[in-house]
Amino acid sequence: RSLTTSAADSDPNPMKHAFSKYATYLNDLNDKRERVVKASRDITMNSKKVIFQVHRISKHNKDEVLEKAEKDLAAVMDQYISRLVKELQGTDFWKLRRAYSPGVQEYVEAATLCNFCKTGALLNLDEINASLQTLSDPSVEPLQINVLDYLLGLADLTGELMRLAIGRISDGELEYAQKICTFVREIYRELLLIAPKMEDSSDMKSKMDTMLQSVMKIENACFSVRVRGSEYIPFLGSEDTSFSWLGASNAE
Amino acid sequence: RSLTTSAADSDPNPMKHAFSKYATYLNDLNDKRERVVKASRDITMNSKKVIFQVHRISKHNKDEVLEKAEKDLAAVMDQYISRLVKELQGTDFWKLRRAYSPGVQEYVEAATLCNFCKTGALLNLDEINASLQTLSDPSVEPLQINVLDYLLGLADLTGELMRLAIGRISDGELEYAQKICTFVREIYRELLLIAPKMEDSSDMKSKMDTMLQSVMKIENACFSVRVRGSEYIPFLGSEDTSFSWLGASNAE
Amino acid sequence: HTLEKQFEVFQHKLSDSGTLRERIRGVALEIESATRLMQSSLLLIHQSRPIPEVLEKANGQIVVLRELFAKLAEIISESPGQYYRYHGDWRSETQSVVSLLAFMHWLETESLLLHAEAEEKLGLKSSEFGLDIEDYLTGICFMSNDLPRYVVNQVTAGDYDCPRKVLKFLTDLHAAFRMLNLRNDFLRKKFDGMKYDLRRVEEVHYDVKIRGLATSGNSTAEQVDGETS
Amino acid sequence: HTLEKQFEVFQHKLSDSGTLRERIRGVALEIESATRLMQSSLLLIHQSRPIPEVLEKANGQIVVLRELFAKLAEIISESPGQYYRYHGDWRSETQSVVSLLAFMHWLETESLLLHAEAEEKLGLKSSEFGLDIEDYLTGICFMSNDLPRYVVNQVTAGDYDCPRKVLKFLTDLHAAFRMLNLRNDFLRKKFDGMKYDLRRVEEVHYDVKIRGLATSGNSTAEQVDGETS
Amino acid sequence: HTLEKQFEVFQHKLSDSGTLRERIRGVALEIESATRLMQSSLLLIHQSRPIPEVLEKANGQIVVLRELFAKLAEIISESPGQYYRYHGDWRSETQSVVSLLAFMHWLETESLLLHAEAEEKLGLKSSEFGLDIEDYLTGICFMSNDLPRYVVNQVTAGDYDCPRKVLKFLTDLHAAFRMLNLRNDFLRKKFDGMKYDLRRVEEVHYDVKIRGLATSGNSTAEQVDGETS
Amino acid sequence: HTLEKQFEVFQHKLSDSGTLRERIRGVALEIESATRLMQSSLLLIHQSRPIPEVLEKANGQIVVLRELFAKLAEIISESPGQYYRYHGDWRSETQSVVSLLAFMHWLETESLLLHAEAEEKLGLKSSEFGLDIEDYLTGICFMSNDLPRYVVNQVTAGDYDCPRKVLKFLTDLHAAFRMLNLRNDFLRKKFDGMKYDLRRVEEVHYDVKIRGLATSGNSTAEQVDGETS
Amino acid sequence: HTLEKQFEVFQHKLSDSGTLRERIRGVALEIESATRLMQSSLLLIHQSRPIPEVLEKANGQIVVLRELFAKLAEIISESPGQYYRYHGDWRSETQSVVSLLAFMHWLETESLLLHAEAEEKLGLKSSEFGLDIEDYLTGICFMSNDLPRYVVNQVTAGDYDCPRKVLKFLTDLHAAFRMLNLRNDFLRKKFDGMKYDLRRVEEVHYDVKIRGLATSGNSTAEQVDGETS
Amino acid sequence: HTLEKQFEVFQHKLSDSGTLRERIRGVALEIESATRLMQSSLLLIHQSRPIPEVLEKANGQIVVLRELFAKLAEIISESPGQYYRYHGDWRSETQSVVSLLAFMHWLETESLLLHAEAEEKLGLKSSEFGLDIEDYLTGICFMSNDLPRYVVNQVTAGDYDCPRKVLKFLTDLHAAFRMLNLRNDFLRKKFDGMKYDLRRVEEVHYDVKIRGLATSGNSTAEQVDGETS
Ligand SMILES: [Mn+2]
Ligand SMILES: [Mn+2]
Repeated sequence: RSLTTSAADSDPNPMKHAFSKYATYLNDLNDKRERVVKASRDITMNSKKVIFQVHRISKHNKDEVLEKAEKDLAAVMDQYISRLVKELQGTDFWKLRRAYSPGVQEYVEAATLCNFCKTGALLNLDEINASLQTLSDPSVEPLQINVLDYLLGLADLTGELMRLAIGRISDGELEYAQKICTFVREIYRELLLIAPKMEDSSDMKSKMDTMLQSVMKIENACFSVRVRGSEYIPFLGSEDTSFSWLGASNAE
Repeated sequence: RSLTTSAADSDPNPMKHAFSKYATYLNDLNDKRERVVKASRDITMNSKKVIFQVHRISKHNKDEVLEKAEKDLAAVMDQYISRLVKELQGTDFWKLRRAYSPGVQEYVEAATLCNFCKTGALLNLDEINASLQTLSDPSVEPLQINVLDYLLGLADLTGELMRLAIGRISDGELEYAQKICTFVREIYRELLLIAPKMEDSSDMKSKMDTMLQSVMKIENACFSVRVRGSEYIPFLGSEDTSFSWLGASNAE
Repeated sequence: HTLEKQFEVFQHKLSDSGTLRERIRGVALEIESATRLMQSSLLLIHQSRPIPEVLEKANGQIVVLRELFAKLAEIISESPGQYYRYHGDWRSETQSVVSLLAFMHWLETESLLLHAEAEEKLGLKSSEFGLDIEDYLTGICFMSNDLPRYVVNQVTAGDYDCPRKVLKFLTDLHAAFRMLNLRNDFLRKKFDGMKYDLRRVEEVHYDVKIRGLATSGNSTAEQVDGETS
Repeated sequence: HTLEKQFEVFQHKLSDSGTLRERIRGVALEIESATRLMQSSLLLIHQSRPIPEVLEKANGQIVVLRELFAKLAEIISESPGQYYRYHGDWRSETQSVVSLLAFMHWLETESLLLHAEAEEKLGLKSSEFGLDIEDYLTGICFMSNDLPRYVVNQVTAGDYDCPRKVLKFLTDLHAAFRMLNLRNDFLRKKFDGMKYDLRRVEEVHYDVKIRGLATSGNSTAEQVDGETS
Repeated sequence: HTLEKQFEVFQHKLSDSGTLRERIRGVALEIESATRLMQSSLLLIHQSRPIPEVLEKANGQIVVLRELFAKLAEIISESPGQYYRYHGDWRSETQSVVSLLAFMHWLETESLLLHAEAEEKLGLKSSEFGLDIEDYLTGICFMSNDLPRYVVNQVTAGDYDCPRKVLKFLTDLHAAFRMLNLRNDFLRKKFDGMKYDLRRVEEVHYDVKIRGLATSGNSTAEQVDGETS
Repeated sequence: HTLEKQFEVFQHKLSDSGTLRERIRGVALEIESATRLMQSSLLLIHQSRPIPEVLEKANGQIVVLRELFAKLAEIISESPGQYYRYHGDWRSETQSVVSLLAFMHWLETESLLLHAEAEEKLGLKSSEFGLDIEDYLTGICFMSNDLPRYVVNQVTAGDYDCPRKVLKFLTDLHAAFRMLNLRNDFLRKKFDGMKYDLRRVEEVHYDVKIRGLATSGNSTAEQVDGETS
Repeated sequence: HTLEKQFEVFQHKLSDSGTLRERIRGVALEIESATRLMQSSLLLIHQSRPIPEVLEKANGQIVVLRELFAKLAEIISESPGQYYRYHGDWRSETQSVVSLLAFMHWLETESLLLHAEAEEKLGLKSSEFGLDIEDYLTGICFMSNDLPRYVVNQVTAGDYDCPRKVLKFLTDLHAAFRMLNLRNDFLRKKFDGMKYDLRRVEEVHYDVKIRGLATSGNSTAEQVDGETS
Repeated sequence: HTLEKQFEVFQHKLSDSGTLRERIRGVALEIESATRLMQSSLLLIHQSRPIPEVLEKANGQIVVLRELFAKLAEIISESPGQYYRYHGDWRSETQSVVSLLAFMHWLETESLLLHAEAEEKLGLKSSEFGLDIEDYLTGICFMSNDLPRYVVNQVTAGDYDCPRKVLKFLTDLHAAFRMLNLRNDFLRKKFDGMKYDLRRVEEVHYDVKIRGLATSGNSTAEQVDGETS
């Protein structure tokens, strides 16, 4: 699209001349795409590692685990996303979206997961995009994660939150699980309304189904704790007002 | 089905007693099935070899190639089908049909292919079954190939006849190809009427499609020879009244 | 022309067999319908209706089924030696019938309905038109699938001894099935499912025991009771 | 040239029918969007918001839906006798609507939204542009799929009587459905799923009962009898 | 009980509609069988049997088909306004019938069987039980699929003028179809295939021409112009 | 609540983008329709109508297309920097347009329509709303797919010099394409297809040559002529 | 003739590789059968038979398995370097074997059967014919799936210390698995299941604790709390 | 802690295997790219450039390929015995390479590139990192697909002896392939295609012969006739 039309008309073989221009254009584009894909893969892999790290959380190592996760997440931003940003500078972000979308989605998943664990709230798109701004050369338009990738990442987040909730319940942190449950329900409700408006919504549709499954898995786990916990009270009284009836350490 | 009801009522644990009978029944049945499957596989493999052998035919080795093919086919009957017949003696042939059907179909394919090459006619089911009769112990009901397996084998035959026809044309034997074409069309027409009446006709349905493709491949090959051959006559006159215009040796 | 003649013969044969199957299909539909009625009556067991009342109504359909199977046998007898050619057309219906009969039998006797007993109930004669053993076994697996639900509903209704009885039955049944050398087929898959039924009943049994609700007097039961009450 | 003339006629007919389809698609999209808003409001029920509050917001969409269905009816009335030609284009949307209306109705009255009531709510007239019975039934099945989740969340929120009520409703509904002789199609498959909803609610009821949480009144066993008979 | 009453009504409606479907299925099967006989007769055309002989045998089935369609119409007339509810059940059968009739018509007249002519042949009345336009068009596409094979076999049999005639017909037909604004559906896909039929016939025509086999009269280039303009 | 606020903003953004796409879709449909007319005119080339006559009629649509692309450009200019967000919605339409323009250009000049020339014809400006190069290239591949058919029909009509000209063009084009480093995507697949076009044209050229029909005076042609005439 | 000679060699090699597969299949079936016997013996553990008795019988199959794996290794050694060419053919059988061995090992030692230990038990040598790590890990996941059932049945039988021991083991195992950065595949899915096993065992442990049944209060119990808190 | 240590080892091994795959992918891409260059050079053969000139340029890539395969072999040698674990990742690239090498070999020597020769050209050693036989055979089939095009273009360019030579080669090759009892898979399908290549070459040979163009009448021509008749 950005091809300049030089004076090719006087060329003895205009077709060959034109195609050498096309070739240059395609080579540059493909090389860039290849590098963007590579960056995206690295982002994916390292974001996944952050997620695995978050799942290593347990009742008493929270701060330590999260601190490491956040450090790793920051490293993803500094090392890999910055590379992506550099590559994309001066390009139409939408042109190469399919090349970097998987990585960006996974990063959104990791970043929102970390943020939820730390603050209990949803990390907004604006906040992520603000942190991206600092990476770019101020003279050019900075890379902005688009709404679609953000929402797709959010959809995957609920799966990780489900895993987290099941883990927390095993660890006796029912309150935490309940908080996750409320949060995931809220996201589901919002996405329910927004999903059909998204471009290429078929992808999102199957993610919605998975999401509902995740919500119900958390609800079932909470239910199970609740009915089991109900038996605890008659035996030992209800002086323990926290929701943490369950878990090996608490039954002491 | 053939289980005898002995006096199990007085047994201290009738369930266990009954299940040991079921176990015996199933073991016998499964063993027999396993042996039948094995026999069927051997029949398939060796029938396929016969088919490969027939395809080694060329203009001047016909008798020799077919003789070997027929010998091999007879060996399939003597060595493998006879084993199948022995296994199945005294069984409901339909009970284990799925276990031996693939082998029988492939045998039908091979036998009808050989017979066509030799006589130019279709080998009938009755003729095949008659040869089976000789293998059985005369005191029990002999194995008879059923109509369905025969027809399914016939459907596959047309694919092999197509291969044969293409090969024959390359070899200059147009008349032979034309004969195959007529024969295959006839079979297709007959099967068209009979296919929907067959049990589990879905299998046959896709075979019908393949068959039509085969017929058309032969027709296209014949067409191609015809239009090309049409050019031959003005050059060298038409004293060569056979249809064999084509082929390296004839253009001498 | 022998080729044409042969195919004419085939046409007739296949048409005849088509007609036969049409008739079988008709009877199979009737069997399905009778089974549906039987099952409707039996479902009340999950609402804790008394067993005799439930069984009485369900038993009423047995006569109907027996007649329908007799009809089938008659149709099949017209083409001797081809029982298994058409077998697939009434197969799953038969399995459902067996499953219901076996459940009814268990409710009455707390024991397994044996193959010979099932044949007798349906008026089948092994030698002519019998009950295929694999169909029988599949039916038994289907019955097993219904037991966890029954146990759960019985306990809800206050019958705390039911899990123990069902567990004993299902453990034996599962062990008996393990004696069989099953192929990798439908029956095998169904049997694999029985493991989950057993597990669920074990869980209910556990729930009842740990809460000291299983009051029937064998030693292990008392032990739990003693400790928690 | 007759051939050309014929294809000119076709061109008109096809483009008319294309336009009609386009218009139907437009309305169907609007129906879907209104349904989604309704569903989103209803989802709050799982977070134990008070029923009246939840219903009020959801009810707001009914008027919108009624208007949209009136629009559809008007479009269809232009080509009489072709209701079923285009029926597939708003089918699944209608099923979702029915499912939500029936759930709302149950929350309010603990009874089933009847076919006639559904038509009335949506302002449909059977004779001209009615609610297809199979669509209605499919919608009811969809509603049934949501009940286990509701029961689970109610119990988690401390409402221990909910399982009993839902169980009674679902048992009756399931029995009523069993009377129907369904074809082997989509609806049949949906109905087969209802069995699992029922079983799941029974399990929840069991969990509540065995822990003595269903505290209402008399001896548990008697209570069940009383409730289901 | 209103719930039960409602489901009783449904039970009747559903079983009525089931019976209707069953009857339609029966007729559709008969139509398919008659069509198959017709097709089998027509196949002889590829073996260069004389057209009149081939047509005579195939024509014999038209009467049969007319009666079967009358039967269908009668069945459908019982539930007015629901033609399109059941239409899918005889749809593909009708398309095959149209395809064969159109081929036969072409063999006789070298022109296209028009929609009205097809209806007449089958004794259909547009106002009550007509031939759906899309079914007609799909049938025509099916016929087009058979033409390349016919042309190939005719040339093989020495009829070198056949490609020219078929090419003229197919070119006109293809142009007429191009006027239609087809949706992205089954018919559109079938029509897209017609392009390949056309191309194949052009290729055969080419093969014949380049070898000087299309011997009729004047300079080849002029001949083409004359024929297609 | 920031969470809700954020999603509200998203709702608006996505709705706006939905409206935009609806408008794009409208224009794209118009482009498709104009292209269809252009193609209909062009198809007459296969019936050996004189090139100038055919081109004149087809050229008439270029003005229409130019206006439609201007419309598109205007719509897109409303959301700057998002050309490629919506690009997929007019992509395949553009490729068809390029394919036809390139064919027309070849008929006139026997040379390839270059990217810049295509943009000019459609009134596109690279800097604002240009013609994507990959779309251009895909369109050229589509054109190549039509050439074998053109050659076959020209030879049938007696134009024996056509194969040579097309072969030269296609050989050069194929070689030029091979300079490009294509990814494993749609364009690559289309280009892989060009191989078959080339092969077919080579075959026709062969047919003409070996029969001494290619009369134009270069040495190789004479050689063949000499030997066979 | 070298060409012919080469193809003769090929013919032999191709048929050899077919035979090899056939032989592998045979051994794999034997492994499956031995595994089944082993599992049958092990199942008695759920009926509270004493561990040594159960293990003794199950251990009997290890020799058989070792021989079968030796057979496999021998077959594979015939075509060196092709382990992974055929690996898929005995994969799932191996996973089952690992799962059972690991369970038996736990019963004996209350610790995890390590990869090297598993290889040793089966007589495998890493360098030549080893145990694929992913197969080993999958087998361990399968074993984990059986633990909740074991715990439930042990508690029912009065062994109140079992939940604590299994909980400790499963907690450690789960933590170890969490160290792996599994790609999103079969194994990760299996590992996700382990979370549910862990939760179920926690629940049983809790049930036992709140009823004061696990009062034996020895040091190990405290130790667990310390480690997991 | 042994358990933890073991899992640490696993973590390393799993991530190593991921890296390995990544590296293989990289080399496979380079192989593909080199193959593409080689093919580009070879394509000039269809434009009748002199064989030595064409081969010289194409041969230049062999060194590159040899180095790339050496790289692959080195990577694979790091995890001994796992050739077939990763084989699928460079499979189709290898087949293309074989196909081109075999074509070049034929151009030079008019004989088949044998398996051992192919390995030698690529610097492969059977024992460590060899050329899979099925890959070799598939490559040969691919080469055969290109021969008809070559023959057609050679004849067009006036080389009338080419068909005879190719025919002889292809006839022998086809006969050799027929010796293999191929299972019904990918390779057999490819081989079926060879029949059509053979037929096309026959046709060209025939075209040349009937026109007396292949009159050079030397001994080799006669010899062919003798062998294939
Ligand atoms: Mn994830
Ligand atoms: Mn075959």
